[in-house]
Amino acid sequence: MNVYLDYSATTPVKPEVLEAMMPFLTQQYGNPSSLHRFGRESRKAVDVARDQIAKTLNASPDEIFFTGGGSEADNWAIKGTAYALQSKGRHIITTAIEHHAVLHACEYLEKEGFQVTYLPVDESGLISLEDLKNAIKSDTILISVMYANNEIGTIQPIEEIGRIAREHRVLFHTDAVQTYGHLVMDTKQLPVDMISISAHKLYGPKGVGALYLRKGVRIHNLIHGGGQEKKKRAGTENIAGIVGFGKAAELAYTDVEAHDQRLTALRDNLKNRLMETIPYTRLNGHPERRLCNNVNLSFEFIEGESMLLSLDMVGIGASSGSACTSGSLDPSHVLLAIGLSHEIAHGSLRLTLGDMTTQEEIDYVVEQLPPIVQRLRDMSPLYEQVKEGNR
Amino acid sequence: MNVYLDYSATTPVKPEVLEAMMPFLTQQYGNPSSLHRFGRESRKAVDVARDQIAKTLNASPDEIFFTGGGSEADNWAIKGTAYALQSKGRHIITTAIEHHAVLHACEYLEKEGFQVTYLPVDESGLISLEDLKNAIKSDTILISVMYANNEIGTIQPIEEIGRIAREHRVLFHTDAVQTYGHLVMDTKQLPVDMISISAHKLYGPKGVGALYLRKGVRIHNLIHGGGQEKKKRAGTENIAGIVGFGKAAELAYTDVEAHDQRLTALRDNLKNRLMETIPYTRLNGHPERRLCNNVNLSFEFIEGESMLLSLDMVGIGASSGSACTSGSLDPSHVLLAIGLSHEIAHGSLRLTLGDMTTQEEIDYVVEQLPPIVQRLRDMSPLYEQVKEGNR
Amino acid sequence: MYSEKVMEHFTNPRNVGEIADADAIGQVGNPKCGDIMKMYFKIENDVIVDVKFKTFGCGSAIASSSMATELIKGKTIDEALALSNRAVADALDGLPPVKMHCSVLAEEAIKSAMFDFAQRHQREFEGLKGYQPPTGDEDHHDHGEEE
Ligand SMILES: Cc1ncc(COP(=O)(O)O)c(C=O)c1O
Ligand SMILES: Cc1ncc(COP(=O)(O)O)c(C=O)c1O
Ligand code: FES
Ligand code: FES
Repeated sequence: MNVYLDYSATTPVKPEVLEAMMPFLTQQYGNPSSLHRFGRESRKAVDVARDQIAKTLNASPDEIFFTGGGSEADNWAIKGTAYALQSKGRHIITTAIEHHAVLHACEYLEKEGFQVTYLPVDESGLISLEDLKNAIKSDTILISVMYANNEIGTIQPIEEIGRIAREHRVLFHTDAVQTYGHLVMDTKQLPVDMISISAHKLYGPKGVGALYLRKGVRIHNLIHGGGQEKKKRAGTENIAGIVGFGKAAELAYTDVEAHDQRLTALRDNLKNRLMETIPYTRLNGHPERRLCNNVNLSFEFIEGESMLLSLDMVGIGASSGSACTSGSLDPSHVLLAIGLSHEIAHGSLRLTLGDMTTQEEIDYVVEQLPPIVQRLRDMSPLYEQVKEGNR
Repeated sequence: MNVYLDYSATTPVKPEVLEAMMPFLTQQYGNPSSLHRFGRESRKAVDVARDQIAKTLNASPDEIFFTGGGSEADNWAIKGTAYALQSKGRHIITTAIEHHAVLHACEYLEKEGFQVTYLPVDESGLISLEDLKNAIKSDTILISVMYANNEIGTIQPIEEIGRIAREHRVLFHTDAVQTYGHLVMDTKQLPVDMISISAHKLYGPKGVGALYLRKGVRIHNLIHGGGQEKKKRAGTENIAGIVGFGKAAELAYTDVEAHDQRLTALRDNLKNRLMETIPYTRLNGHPERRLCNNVNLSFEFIEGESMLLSLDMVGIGASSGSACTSGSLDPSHVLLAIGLSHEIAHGSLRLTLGDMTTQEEIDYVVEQLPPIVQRLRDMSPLYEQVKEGNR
Repeated sequence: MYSEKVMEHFTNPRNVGEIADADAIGQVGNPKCGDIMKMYFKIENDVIVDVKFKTFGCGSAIASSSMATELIKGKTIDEALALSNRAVADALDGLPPVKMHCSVLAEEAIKSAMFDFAQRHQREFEGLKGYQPPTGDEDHHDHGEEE
């Protein structure tokens, strides 16, 4: 049995999405910048996709700018704001648990002379609004807080953060790459200025994303050149990708509540049964304020990569916050930020569900995982001490 | 009859390319960063594509970095070099006829405190090596000269430019977006440090490109984040696009000489017959040092957009250096740089050929274009004067 | 990313376990780095008659422990001390560059155990000349990065 439970890493392209894309990979190949009929078809298609995405965000189509992915959108929002407003101030506020696309962009800016405050989070992964208020200075130009975390699924109080940003007249960006397709975001209500999203997290193709840029917000370009995307993002458009993104967004928001209910039920079933069966297990992230598709557990005394390899051998695809999967020394910065010790962070497992996930797949995981954990614990020198009662 | 003669704007995806891409738009959807089997397949596919492209450039695979297109590659090379070397110097040399992705990136840097020299070109579109040498200063950090021009097809003496750059220990970037697939570029011979290329110009998909970055050359990232592309370009990889790019590159370089001979013959046939039939016509760009697929003609007394519209009505897709196509006021900066007057620049037509172009299509254009030009001239007040012998 | 040999040793590791009355015990690494390797030895006439291990670590750490213990079982102490991490990695048909340190851990676990043996019996071994037992907290290994 093959069970994919890594939907937060990426999702398959839905058949309807691929179908929408196909004409633009075959006969309709024109460049939207061209005047002739070959180009006009492509231009129309990009407009349709822009409308589809705008609708899901209750935004105007001219607030949506396509990019080459979520990371580009994040880099654009952050560096574009920083460079545009540097004469006003050089202080940025973000959190310790952002995706690397935000964190490393901020770290880069620090080297270029900007100051960055990384807000800590509590053990459930939430920032404190008090901390945020205290961090705002007269030269703060940007607040960037992710909507939901990609590892532990914790959902931040975006509306409250946005209100604070507004009060202080600071621009507010949110990385909603993991949220888009799960939660309703109404830009007419939500006080956000910029939102990063990415197609491949909601059954669209990889390599296409978008930045929502509220009308009137001026930031510098990241990619200069041709006049595409209202001169804000140059480069011949990835038409097929953009069309797929539009279709995927439309599908995701056709009945997002049913999607949420179905996944929440499956998620809780998976989480509860694993926690009941496997001792020395903890749930990472917030118990309630979390993405409907995210289970993140730490199994003490064992290490993530060996768990992933074992799961892979029985056909289960998952992910871990262990250093060893990436070859870097430290385990996930998110797990450390919520206060896990290195050992426990190493033993974490992320299972993320999606539209193709079935109860049967969940049952399979609940059957396969406990003996894997047990086998690895039996090999672990740390577990010995527990058995000997030294703990 | 539908005749597409705008291959320099973009090309259709070849069936073999699409076939190579399809698995990655369907079952093989894993994220290459994932450890499990779903991810491994994708990782392998990216490696294969990187090898395919490296081979065409006689480069090492670890000198190839995938991007979201040619514009991103250009921006990365230019800004990445500028920011990395700004403590060494802040002077950049480029040409007046670069693609906007290079020009506007340079103009942006000027606003950020860099100095840029824009080398002029002669009437055939070539820069002078003397000018280049004279422009190099002690604080010059980058020379960026396009390999072949996208409008007029002129091919620069890249090897000589590279040698001059080497002598002065200045990094050298070339925008080869229009060249890749037409000319052999051997990075073991050619003294270039960075090369921008883009898939959709050689029968690959839109929205994917690459930067060749010679081993040992250190520039700043444009897109920070995850560890993809050896930590030099973050973002979940556009697997299908990358696979298509690899396949397209392989196909293009399977018999590039035959390709060149076939297109050169068709090009000359088209060019010669049009120039013989239509009076007051001039060829733009270099008569010999030009891309095998590029015809750029100026028809005096008429304006480009109306020509394009008329051609479109008979099914011919082409492009023009006229302001009116882009909605901007000035005609093509390239045509002005080779010394055309505004009027004549406005009346230019670019016909670019490709692998699907047939003699029959050429015959059709040779049949359709002259009456179109005549009709527009008959409407033109400028042409009146000619008929009246005032010229 | 891993060779078949690595996966085979990861799936069916040899010599997992403990030895109650071990003649030597070595432990290296620390949980902070995500690796701990512990080895137990039965030694008769300077020959390793039995060896067992326990490892907290990634696939390559487990496979390295398994392979290293296989390679030294039945060998003399001097032969065991001559085992290099490279030999362990080679026996596994290679390890990815970022995982080479996992094999270093195996080499160090053996040395640490032999040091324990030497101390218990007031002995000296050629292969332990200049050996410094790990202090337990240092960042002894380097996850070498490409570039
Ligand atoms: C010379 C040149 N450079 C750069 C580009 C930009 O490439 P892309 O459209 O892939 O961003 C193009 C084509 O549009 C081009 O012709
Ligand atoms: C929260 C978050 N932000 C940004 C990204 C980057 O998006 P992309 O992979 O499309 O570049 C991801 C996913 O990788 C993510 O989970
Ligand atoms: S004549 Fe209409 S835009 Fe130039
Ligand atoms: S134990 Fe961490 S990389 Fe091997």
